[in-house]
Amino acid sequence: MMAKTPVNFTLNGNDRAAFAEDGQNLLEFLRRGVGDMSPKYGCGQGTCGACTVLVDGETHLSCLVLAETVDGKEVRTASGLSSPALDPLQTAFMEHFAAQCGYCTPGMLVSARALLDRNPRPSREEVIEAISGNLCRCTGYEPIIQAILAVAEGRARA
Amino acid sequence: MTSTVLTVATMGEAARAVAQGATFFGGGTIVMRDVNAGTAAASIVRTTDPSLKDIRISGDTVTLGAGVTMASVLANRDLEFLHPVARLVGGPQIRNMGTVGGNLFAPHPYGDFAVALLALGARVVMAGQGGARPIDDLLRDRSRSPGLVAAIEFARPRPGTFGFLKVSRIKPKGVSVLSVSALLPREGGRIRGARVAWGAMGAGPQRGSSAERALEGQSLNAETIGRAAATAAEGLNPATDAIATDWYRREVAGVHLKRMLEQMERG
Amino acid sequence: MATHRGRGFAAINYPIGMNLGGDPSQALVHSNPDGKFTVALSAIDLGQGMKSVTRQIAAETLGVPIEDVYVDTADSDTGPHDMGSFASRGTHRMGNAVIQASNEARSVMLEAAAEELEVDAADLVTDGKGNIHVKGAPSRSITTMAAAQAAQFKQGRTIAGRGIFLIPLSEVDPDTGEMTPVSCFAHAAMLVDVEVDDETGEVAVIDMQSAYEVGRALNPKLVEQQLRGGAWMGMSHAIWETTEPYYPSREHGPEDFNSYLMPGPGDLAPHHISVLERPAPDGPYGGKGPGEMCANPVLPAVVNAVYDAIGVRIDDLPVTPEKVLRGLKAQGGAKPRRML
Amino acid sequence: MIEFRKEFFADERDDDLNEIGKPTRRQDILGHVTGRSPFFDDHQFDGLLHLRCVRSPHHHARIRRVDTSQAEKMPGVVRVLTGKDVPTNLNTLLSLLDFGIDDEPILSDKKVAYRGEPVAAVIAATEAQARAAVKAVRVDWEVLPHVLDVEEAIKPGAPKVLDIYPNNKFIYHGKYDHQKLRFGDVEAAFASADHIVEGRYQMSPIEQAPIETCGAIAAPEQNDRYVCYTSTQALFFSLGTAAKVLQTPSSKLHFVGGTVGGGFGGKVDSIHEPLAILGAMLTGRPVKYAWDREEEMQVGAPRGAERWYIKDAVNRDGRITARKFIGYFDSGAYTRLSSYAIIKGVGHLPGPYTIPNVYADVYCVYTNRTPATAMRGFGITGVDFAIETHMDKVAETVGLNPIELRILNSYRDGDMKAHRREAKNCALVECCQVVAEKAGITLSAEARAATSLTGGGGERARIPNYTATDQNGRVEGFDTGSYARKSGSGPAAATAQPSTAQPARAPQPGSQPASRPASASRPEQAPPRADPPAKPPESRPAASRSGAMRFSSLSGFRRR
Repeated sequence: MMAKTPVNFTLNGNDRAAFAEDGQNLLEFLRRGVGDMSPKYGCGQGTCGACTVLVDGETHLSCLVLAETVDGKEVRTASGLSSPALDPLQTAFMEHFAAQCGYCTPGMLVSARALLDRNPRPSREEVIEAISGNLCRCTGYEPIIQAILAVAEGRARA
Repeated sequence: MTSTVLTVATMGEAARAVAQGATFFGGGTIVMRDVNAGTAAASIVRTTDPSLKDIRISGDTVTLGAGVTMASVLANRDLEFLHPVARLVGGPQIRNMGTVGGNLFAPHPYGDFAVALLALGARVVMAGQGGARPIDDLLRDRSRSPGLVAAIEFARPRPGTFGFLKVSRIKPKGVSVLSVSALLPREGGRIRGARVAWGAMGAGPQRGSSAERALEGQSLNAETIGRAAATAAEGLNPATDAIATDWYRREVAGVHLKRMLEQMERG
Repeated sequence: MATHRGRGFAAINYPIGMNLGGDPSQALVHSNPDGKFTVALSAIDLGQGMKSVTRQIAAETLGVPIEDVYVDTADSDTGPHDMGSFASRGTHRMGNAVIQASNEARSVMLEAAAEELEVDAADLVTDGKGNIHVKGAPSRSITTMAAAQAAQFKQGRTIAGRGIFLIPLSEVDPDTGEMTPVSCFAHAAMLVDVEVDDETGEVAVIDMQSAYEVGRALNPKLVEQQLRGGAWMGMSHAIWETTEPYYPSREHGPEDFNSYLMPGPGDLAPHHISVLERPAPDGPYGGKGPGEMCANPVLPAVVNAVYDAIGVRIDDLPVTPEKVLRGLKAQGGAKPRRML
Repeated sequence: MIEFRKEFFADERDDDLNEIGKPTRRQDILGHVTGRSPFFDDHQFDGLLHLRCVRSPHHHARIRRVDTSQAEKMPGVVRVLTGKDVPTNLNTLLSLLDFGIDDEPILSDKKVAYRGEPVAAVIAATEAQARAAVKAVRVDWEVLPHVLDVEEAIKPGAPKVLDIYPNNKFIYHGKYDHQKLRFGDVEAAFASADHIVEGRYQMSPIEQAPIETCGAIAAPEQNDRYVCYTSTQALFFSLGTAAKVLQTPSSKLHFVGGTVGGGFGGKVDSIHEPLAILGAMLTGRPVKYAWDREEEMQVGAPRGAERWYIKDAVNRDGRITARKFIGYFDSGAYTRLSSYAIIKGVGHLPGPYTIPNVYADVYCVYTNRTPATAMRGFGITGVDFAIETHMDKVAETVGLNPIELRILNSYRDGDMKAHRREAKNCALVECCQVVAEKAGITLSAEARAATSLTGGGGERARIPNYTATDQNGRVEGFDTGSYARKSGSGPAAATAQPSTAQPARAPQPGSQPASRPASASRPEQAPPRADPPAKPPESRPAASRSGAMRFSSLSGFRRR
């Protein structure tokens, strides 16, 4: 029987408690342990960004976060962006066709949200920097950059 | 191998666990990847000791706790000279997680922040051990770490004396083809105590002694830069990996050293 | 240090649909009690937009608004056989199957409406807004919802349709290679501008100008997604990607995204796209399928541009800084060509 | 940054449809941006087990013994599978099309032919436990000499990658060790050419690199069936493969997919579904088998490398009179889809140009590396790189603007292609003109006046009176059914379209009826043939018949 550690934290604003297995990463913990499927597994190596979540407001790669370390912390994921209403970024991604297969999209949105939270009017370069840890194999990035800039410049209907 | 993680309150406890063979878990960007791959040590230790995240600046001396992240370096105005270095480590998420201490042990081709610290002539404070040792000693053989790194201290460089350049195939986030950093203090316009450091040009961060010799005692001008560039690769044994061959790294080392020095010359 | 600019051009065509045929696709369409339609497929959407383009094709053919159609895929218990999403066959093959299924369902819907309106089904048209009316007499109309409910609850009709598209398997002559590879082709031409650093061998794509002929653009935004993302992938193949950097050696094979190189958002070049539409005679509404071909012209265009810039031919992909630098040293520096 | 040039081919289109041509949002976009789109791994199962494979560290080795006893005692381990647990432990992907010989074990038990080849599979309670147990499986290897280069592999005395194919070459149509294309007489044209232009081109192996790795989750379902959630690009292809490998009626399998995190050709090989279902069958519990990123990169099949040699005969004026190809596809250790990619590639030669004499010998070569498979641009991307790089060499040789050269040689409606079908629906000339115009490149009056609709056919529609053929690469001892083998019937003429070919559509008030008569001839389409002679698959193992579904009624290609 593996050792399990109780973890109390808030997920998208709601108190949650679950047991983390020894050495379990936050990605598996959120998906299998808590049931939030919005962070995605892309590599488990910290090289693709599909598992990006916010821990106390900072973007983290949940595959490289030891699950038990979020005890007492605030975790936000893409599934929390749309509660109650869609985040303007989500609307902009839809309008700008900024997603194709959709697998990198949740992590991409979390990185974009973190950017706009600390810098509501980023330049194109700042947008590029902010999403540089999130890989996309479908779009060639341009539509994603355009969608984020549209929100920043208030062009997107929210 | 499945790993078990021990969490302790103080650096002292963590140091004792490390002395008994445990792997220290800092930001997670290196160790957690191994845990996921099942290649990490059986026992891992981490600490909640707040001192690990301290940034202390007294006069010209900067002390960074081993647990200070790249992001907190970037958030600190007094550390502006290090922002060009920290900004080029990983992507935004990695910079929110990866620590100064961890970077000292990052395997090739990672560890660009350590390259800058080597150029700065930083000293490493070990947990539970008095005094500080030159970073050179620690980096000479990183497989035999003499304990647990608690903090890194170094003197703030005078304006225009510190340079850093990282070359990668992918922009803005890519691993090193190579990185290079230099500290070139001047006395009466002459370089005194030149320190040049390379990343991805060997097993770990390396001193660029041939370039240092070319720079020492000279004034930083086109001629000096040319001489330093010409001998840049001497004594370096870079690896061949998926990013580049040893031949290519050697071939362009001088070019990039020159570009960095010219940038410093322009100020 | 000097950077040298160069321009490279390439033109290609691309065969649409599974080579030699023999690759059926099937579709089932049926109406719900309130006149909404479900399209049941086993086709796969891997980002190319299969669900979306078949939804538009079904709505167009049924003559109902797009909101009234939902595409359900892929469950082997409910979706009929489809060969799969590859060979640029999805839109072309499945699109045709959906048209056939939708036509069959549409004809039942019109018969039901005709019975309610007491007219001949042949005199009925749809307005695409949820109404069916007598040709030339818009006042004599019934909603698709009312027609669907009448069919199910009054007339006892099933508003449903079956579709299949198959280009029969053809064969190859072993001695001459005579064959019938495909039924239509997409086309593209691409011009790229590059900058080459003659001290480091680094190549940067700084501009792309293209013309893609894709048959009818069934959804212009989905077409743009494919062309933009595909051209990015072509640039990536040309300059960055390989699973074996020292092929045929198996040493140093990438095992993560830090060592498997693909251009980041900071490596993008503006891509000015022109779309031409020559409908495919056998394509759904003339559509072809732009997904696969869009990367192809970029690889040779980049190689040709590098030659144009410095006179070094890289015939061995990818165009790494090392290959460029070795080429420059071998010929004693850059020898610009200016062919374009 | 995007424009639609509606003025081109406008008379072939009616642009007033209701839904077609509209920039309608993706049906799946809301699910994508809210993280609710259900990818295969987003389905929760209580008591999910994890399967990971034990892989070869060698390029080529004989397996003396596999010892799983230690692994079976490890914490969390439920079951360890080896080759003997797989009902039909030999398959080739295209057997569903009756193309090729079963050549690849699911779990190898005799030898391995590439680094990373699976020889056993561990099923454990957690992924970490599965990883730990994988390390505890002991394999006794006898390392064999290996070959990695395609041209080395076909030399006499090269290490034998596969026993069934001689000289490491796939056998086409049971007759030749390569795919031939013969059209006219290239040697005669070379003899009388103003210029000969030659080149060698190497296309690199490419990872499809979808952000979602390949995988499947299988679980026992009601009524003695098994459900399988999968990332496959081809639902019934994977279902059929699983039915064959597991000797299970396809009716017992319930596959669910359709929402896939990128494929690009990397998710057609149906590797994960059979083992995940087998695991569920043998443990009675849900089993997940998915690659981690390292496996996706080095074990997952890439777009294979290709090597091409091209030789052109060119007139002073830039007209290409002959083009000869020698091509080598690096298939890796097994066939997967490379044999098929070559047929597609050969049908594509000599590219979008009308050249009166064309020759190609293309080889599907086995080497001791990860098997190759499909990728975006299947069979075409590599040779297009070669052709279009070569075209620039031709342009430089004759001193012609590269765009002029393409237009001069471009294929037009009505031209005869090297595979002996008439070209139609062409648009290469127009694409070239638009790019030249955008890039501010001035073309000659002739090039500006050219169109794809004119200048073709006539002489250019003729099949050469004489075509040089040969028996090079003839093999004996192979039998073939009729797949991809030409029947007695001669070259195809025009034929009727399938009934669905020209879509009828809802007539719109005030709009013209759908364009183009349904009787339009489709020269690309061969005449429908009577059922080809179906031979009983007598030599196919009984196992592979049971439960297997066939997508082709044609008989198989197998060894006598």
